[in-house]
Amino acid sequence: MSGNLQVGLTRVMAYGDTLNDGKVQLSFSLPVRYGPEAIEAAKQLAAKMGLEDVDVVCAHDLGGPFTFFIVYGKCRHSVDVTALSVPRIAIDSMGFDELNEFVRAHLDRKIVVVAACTGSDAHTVGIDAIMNMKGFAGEPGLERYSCFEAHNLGAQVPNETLVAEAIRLRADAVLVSQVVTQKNVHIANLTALVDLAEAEGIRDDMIFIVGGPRISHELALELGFDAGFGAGTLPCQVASFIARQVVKNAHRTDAVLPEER
Amino acid sequence: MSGNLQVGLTRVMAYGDTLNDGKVQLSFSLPVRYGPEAIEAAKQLAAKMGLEDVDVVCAHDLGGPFTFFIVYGKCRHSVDVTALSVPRIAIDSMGFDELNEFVRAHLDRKIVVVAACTGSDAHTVGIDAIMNMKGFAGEPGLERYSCFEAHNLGAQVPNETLVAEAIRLRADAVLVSQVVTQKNVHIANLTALVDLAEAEGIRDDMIFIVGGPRISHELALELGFDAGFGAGTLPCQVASFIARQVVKNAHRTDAVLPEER
Amino acid sequence: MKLDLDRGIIEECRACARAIADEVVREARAVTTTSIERAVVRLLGVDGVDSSGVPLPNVLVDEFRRANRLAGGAAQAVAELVALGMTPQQVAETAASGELRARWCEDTEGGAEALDAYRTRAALEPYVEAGLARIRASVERRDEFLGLYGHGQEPLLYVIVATGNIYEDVVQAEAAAHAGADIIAVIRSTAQSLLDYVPYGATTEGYGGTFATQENFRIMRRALDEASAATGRYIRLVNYCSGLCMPEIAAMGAFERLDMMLNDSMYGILFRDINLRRTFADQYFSRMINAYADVVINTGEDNYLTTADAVDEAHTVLASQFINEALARRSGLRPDRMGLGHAFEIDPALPNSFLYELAHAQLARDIFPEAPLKYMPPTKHMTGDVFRGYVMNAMFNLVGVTSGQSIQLLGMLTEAIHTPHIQDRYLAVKNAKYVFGAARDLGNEISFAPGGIIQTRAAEVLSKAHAALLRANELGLPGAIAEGMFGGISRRSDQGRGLDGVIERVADYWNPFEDRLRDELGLNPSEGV
Amino acid sequence: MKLDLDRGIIEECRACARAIADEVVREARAVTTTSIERAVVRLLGVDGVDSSGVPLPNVLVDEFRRANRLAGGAAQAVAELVALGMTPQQVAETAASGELRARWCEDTEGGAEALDAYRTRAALEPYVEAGLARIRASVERRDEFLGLYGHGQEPLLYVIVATGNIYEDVVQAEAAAHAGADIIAVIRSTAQSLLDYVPYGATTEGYGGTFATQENFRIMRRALDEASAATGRYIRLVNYCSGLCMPEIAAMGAFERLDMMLNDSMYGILFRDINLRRTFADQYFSRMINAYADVVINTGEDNYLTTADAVDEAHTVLASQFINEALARRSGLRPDRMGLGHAFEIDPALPNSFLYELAHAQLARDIFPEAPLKYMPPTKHMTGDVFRGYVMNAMFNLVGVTSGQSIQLLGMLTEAIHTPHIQDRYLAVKNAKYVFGAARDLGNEISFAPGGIIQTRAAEVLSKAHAALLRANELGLPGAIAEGMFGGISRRSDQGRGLDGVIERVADYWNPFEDRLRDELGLNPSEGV
Ligand code: B12
Ligand code: B12
Ligand SMILES: Cc1ncc(COP(=O)(O)O)c(C=O)c1O
Ligand SMILES: Cc1ncc(COP(=O)(O)O)c(C=O)c1O
Repeated sequence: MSGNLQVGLTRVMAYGDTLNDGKVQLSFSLPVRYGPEAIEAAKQLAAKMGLEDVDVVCAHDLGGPFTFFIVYGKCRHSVDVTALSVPRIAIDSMGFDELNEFVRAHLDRKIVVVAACTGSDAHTVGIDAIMNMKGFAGEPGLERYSCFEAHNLGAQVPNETLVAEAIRLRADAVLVSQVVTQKNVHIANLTALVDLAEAEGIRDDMIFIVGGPRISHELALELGFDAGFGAGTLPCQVASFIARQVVKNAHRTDAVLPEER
Repeated sequence: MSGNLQVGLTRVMAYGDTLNDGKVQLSFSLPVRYGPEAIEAAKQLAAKMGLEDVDVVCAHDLGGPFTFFIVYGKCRHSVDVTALSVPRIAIDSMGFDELNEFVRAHLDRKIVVVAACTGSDAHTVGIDAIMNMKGFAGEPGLERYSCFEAHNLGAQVPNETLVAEAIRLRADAVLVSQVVTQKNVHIANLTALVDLAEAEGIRDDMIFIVGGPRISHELALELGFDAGFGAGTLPCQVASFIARQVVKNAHRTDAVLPEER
Repeated sequence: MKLDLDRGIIEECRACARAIADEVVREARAVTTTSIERAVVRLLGVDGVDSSGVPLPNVLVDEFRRANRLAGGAAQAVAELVALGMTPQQVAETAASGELRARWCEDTEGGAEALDAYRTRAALEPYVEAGLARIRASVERRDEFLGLYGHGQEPLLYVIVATGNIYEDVVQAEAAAHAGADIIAVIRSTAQSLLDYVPYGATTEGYGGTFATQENFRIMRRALDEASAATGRYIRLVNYCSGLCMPEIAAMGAFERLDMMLNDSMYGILFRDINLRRTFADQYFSRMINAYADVVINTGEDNYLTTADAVDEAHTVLASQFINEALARRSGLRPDRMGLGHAFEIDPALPNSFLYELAHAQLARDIFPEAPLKYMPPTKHMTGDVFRGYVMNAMFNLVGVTSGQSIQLLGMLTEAIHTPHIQDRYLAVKNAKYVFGAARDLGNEISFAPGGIIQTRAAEVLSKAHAALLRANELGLPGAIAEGMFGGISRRSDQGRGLDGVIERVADYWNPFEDRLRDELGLNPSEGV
Repeated sequence: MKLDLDRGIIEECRACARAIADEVVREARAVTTTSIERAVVRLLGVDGVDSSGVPLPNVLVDEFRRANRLAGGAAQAVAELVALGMTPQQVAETAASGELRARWCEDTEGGAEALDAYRTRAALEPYVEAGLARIRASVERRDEFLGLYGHGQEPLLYVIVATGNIYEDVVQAEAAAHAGADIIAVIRSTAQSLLDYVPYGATTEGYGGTFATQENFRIMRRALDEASAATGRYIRLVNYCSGLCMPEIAAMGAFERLDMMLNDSMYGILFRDINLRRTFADQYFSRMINAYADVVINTGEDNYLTTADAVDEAHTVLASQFINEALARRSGLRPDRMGLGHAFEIDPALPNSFLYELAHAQLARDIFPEAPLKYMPPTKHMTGDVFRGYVMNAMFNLVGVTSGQSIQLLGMLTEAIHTPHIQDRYLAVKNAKYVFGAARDLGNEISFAPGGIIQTRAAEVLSKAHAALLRANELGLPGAIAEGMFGGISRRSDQGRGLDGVIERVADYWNPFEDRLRDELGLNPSEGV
């Protein structure tokens, strides 16, 4: 039935209850003392964001020079959905058995994966979800796969240690988890890791993957990683991505990681 | 202590936990099918609104071609609080006795007020809160004041009836309540009322006031009213405003509303 | 009964309400209304509009009225023409073309008197039967669906759509069903209840709601049937059987398989200033149609609390529920089809407000154990603070599941701002699903302290309701309404909209549907006469 | 007891925990740690940093360590120098300037041996007394405030600030107090617990929190005292007495009138991989300081449920509470100062999750009736859906008020996104105030079905905790930890951070504060030796 609604994909606007009504909800605080001026300031900020018919439906006095607002309005901006290019991880997720089989068929060894929660980050639940036997949401983790040799270095691992271990274990893939993002501490830490890997000359020999609830594939690419995985990632997605990449790079990898290194 | 925070009033930005961090929360739906493209579209819309570090923290599949998003980001817009001019109602609210006394002292008659919920609007609770004996939030309504002769015409009153009654009762003030605002039905209705009042030649003889939860003083002025009262208005504020205006206009009013009209 | 209420008082309340209802029905059955007669012609198959857009049922009934034939019932007048070889629809079309007046004079003036009443009435029989069959078909179809998909788990999730445009409403309804809603109500445009006709066709322009038209019913029903198939749950459809066209809408809803209809014995009187006599007559007949169509009615006691205080006036809700129950029985509605209304409207700032809400909700459940209670969310104390509102809705949902409500009208976090946006409804459904799931068995788990705050409150409300019913019985319901007993609003029998559409029945007044329905519903034919 | 629990089992659990604790304390008292000794010198009045920013307590204790004097206790070493005419602060400054080593050789090598132990120790007496007096002054001041403003109504509203910048923290804390918060916790920067020193001065750069420094404590205390005056409520201050510097922070907190401190017997071991022996020694002494400073400790059982499942592992929370209780007793903490921790962390998708949460929370309340229980909000199952999160927090608040929790750590709707923004905290306070008010007396009103879901669940958790405690007693606590009993994390005594800071005490080890506190707190001097 909703075929009745003719959405023009080049100028998609927010939708409340009528096509192109542009309705959005906003909330924020301003360092302005509660009162009519504060409300007016909130309106103007919303207007600058492109809202029309701005309605400050709620203003709370936060004490001191602070006011909290909830605002509704019609956003006049639109997005051209036909022109979006979303960097996507090409994961054509394989099942557990299928994947083990795939690796056995294409590679004569296990894939070595080294993972850690680096920097000051101690949130291991996410990386454990990917690595541990137990896995996540009913999906087994990498440790359970016969095709992987999985090393989980745990929490608060310095980048130096991770890189050293990756070299020592001749890793195919390095997995980094970053959960704390306050003041962009993860950006600094991830950039440092890539720099270090480059300095050690291993950046192109291994797959570098980063994950965490605030990580997107796009951001990962920007920072020089091969892939980024966000909230709700399943171990099989990561496993499939790694396996396909490793198989693809198999020859080259063999060449650049000779026995004597 | 928060004096430590040096807020620059000419470039006030949203505040999360650090001055000028610009943190705002947004939510909206887009007529785009749930998936990575939808999330990207949401990001772009937020970016167009002036957000940086856009984080789509939540995307829900609403079914069909709809997705709901919750977004956080840093808004780069700022507001010059020193340049704000907020049209304010000059209400220097008087107490109940004080006001009755004030009118007795300055006027030799009662002030006639005619109120209604006009058009198709049947939300009488708001106008009743202002008019009825019982009043609102512990404050008595206009009917209780000895200085007012208060007429409440009730709900769904046509503009024609209201204007006719105002003329018949020789009203000093006309009070209109508008609660339903969907598709801006109130704007049309209020504009029609002012046009009618002008056509009848009474616009300048009476104070026209509009109120309702989505009404602002600014909007009221734009529409040609003398004042607008929003959510949480107290009867005494309205009473004080009317009394002061009527007393101020007393002579002029007597002149233009002669016996024979 | 979790509240350990005094059963004696409850019985006395019921007895009182029965007496009140008998009196109301007696008066209702003494009259007919233009809308009842329009419903009759609709049930006979009349539909469509004339060249200037006036619905044919109006055209026809107006015509009968002009000819002074309404007091005997439109059916009689139609029958006479049908006996002469026309279909009811042709009768209406003839009226629209202005020719009926001509034929009328020609054929029936005097002539009809000649036709014996039995024969003319018999001529209408196939149309009466067809109308009823159409309703039965709807009922059967619903039963099929319910057999297929099940009845769903209570409290059922009820949400409204109100865009003003039926096609946008469909979009919103589909999304709601996808999210998990069980029931979709299409809210009517603000002014429709005061229109003395039912708009026609698909409509896209309404304020605060969408016009209730038969075509709109059909469009939404079709969409919800598709949604049922897609979700594997039977998605129920609701509209408003109220206002000046109450009986017609009952008929339309019966045809188009609406599953629930808002129908209150006093709502129109109190909140729309519709004449009292008109309303009582209309609701009496409307509810018979509802009953036959196996529709669950939703009553409107919740509305009292939007103008009156929810603590001070809680007893008026209960008193009104007793009255609605008694009246519904008289129209043949089964107790398990009486969606008596009440609401979570106590000021959230009141200490222990949650306990009082629980007491009120449990009270309704204990007293009306079979009723599919309709529980309304906070509206009055909702503000622009959507976060606060969302939590109030959660507390409401918790009371709903704990006290075993049947129909949970989900609150919208934007209640104080606008009619719901697509995500508001989604969030409301998720809120309810979370709370219902998390506290599914809470009601069975807990009991209330004897003589504690909750039980004491419940007993107090019951005792006040009892007093109110005694008084209402003394005064008669019109007297009680005139006194402002309900919602603090006072109305008089000789005022209000639509009074001119009330007509005293003549002795041989005939409404074949009323007769058949009384019969089919097992109602005592002389009750209330 | 609302849950009708088996009191015999509870008694057995307590007996088990006592036995476990005795063993832990015995081992703890056999050693000292660098951080205990740093705390001792802080209590003696040493403060400040050297020219390269190293805190003087570290400089001094490192110096003693190099001189092999730690096993006898830093106090003894300081005393010897004080007996020679220096103040403890001068001793530290001399160490910082590198001169101590020189004087050390000169004066004490051999020489000290000559001074009789009684005289040297007596020389320190004024400083010991001054340190304790400073703590007592804090306690008195708090009592004054509490006398003036009252204790507040439970559950107290606890919120965190975590901007990383103490001045921004103050802004956030003031706003929280204005909104109605009772307790402000300044979260520490991510990495601080692993630092083997306490940073110095006011700090403005932290990640996920703000450094705990004495100056930061002071700045916030002052701000909260102003906020107390402004709001007429005593606003309590909290920080973390955990990590490698636990005892020092206990001392700093005692001086600066922190009202509560997070202090758990096992948190550092499990979640920060701090060595087990170090942790047990540190917490034993830390808690004595906490007890003397009349600080409420908050234990960290809630953390188990961030890595383990809240239903499967509920019994480990209870078992750990028993252990924390037994250990706290041995450090002289009164039962009403033991803020035992637990949390609302069950997957909200679990049917009847609310009933299970209620069972768990009531269980803690029934078993520890005097404890100012610290109840933690949902964190693990929070998502970016802030609306959903806000409702989960409301359900959490409802369980809190219904089960009579004391310290309600308010959940933030943005838990899954960022450390709280100013409005997140405001909304959290409003949420709690609404729910607490609306359901204030619900706990007294309801009782649970005997043998129902709630009682059965509670009994099950108790019985599993009992089994766990039996096993832990069998293995010893280090053995149980090695087995991964708590939070599913396994640690060994000979591993983990800070082990090198653990030193066996020599026979005449002297810690005048330990001695005095045991005395003042009425602890049996030979207990655990
Ligand atoms: C559990 C938890 C903790 C536990 C951690 C226990 C542990 N061993 O991990 C404890 C209690 C110890 C803790 C402590 C702290 N925490 Co914490 N914590 C959380 C919490 C509640 C849940 C995180 C979690 O376990 N999620 C579940 C997992 C399964 O999800 P996930 O991490 O997103 O992982 C999935 C994907 O992201 C992905 N993924 C993750 N990593 C990787 C890596 C790879 C390679 C791949 C492919 C995929 C992948 O796959 C996973 C499965 O789908 C969050 C809030 C929340 N609800 O998110 C706060 C949160 C993350 N914590 C926070 C903070 C600030 C802290 C502290 C710094 C606070 C403090 N100052 O003390 C401390 C210190 C920790 C430190 N040094 O890092 C903040 C971070 C704010 C920010 N954005 O910067 C949060 C958001 C809470 C908040 N709002 O303040 N925390
Ligand atoms: C109560 C109520 C009703 C009651 C009204 C009973 C009555 N006799 O008034 C009933 C149940 C009948 C009702 C019906 C409808 N309602 Co209604 N209703 C509300 C509700 C819950 C509360 C309104 C209220 O009473 N507020 C309390 C009063 C005291 O506040 P107030 O009106 O803001 O008034 C204050 C100030 O604004 C000011 N003020 C107001 N008027 C004036 C005038 C002057 C001159 C001055 C000086 C000041 C002033 O002073 C007052 C005191 O401070 C709101 C939702 C909400 N929480 O706001 C929806 C709401 C207003 N209703 C709404 C709708 C759509 C309807 C219907 C149209 C739905 C339908 N299609 O059937 C119907 C039809 C009504 C009609 N024809 O107008 C929408 C309006 C959406 C919009 N923005 O357009 C709302 C917002 C709900 C929603 N989210 O959908 N409603
Ligand atoms: C029983 C009942 N009928 C009708 C309505 C509203 O219908 P209208 O305003 O279209 O008359 C309501 C309002 O909620 C109601 O409760
Ligand atoms: C008891 C206890 N101590 C300490 C902490 C955290 O401190 P840190 O990470 O700074 O060691 C927590 C975490 O919440 C805790 O519960």
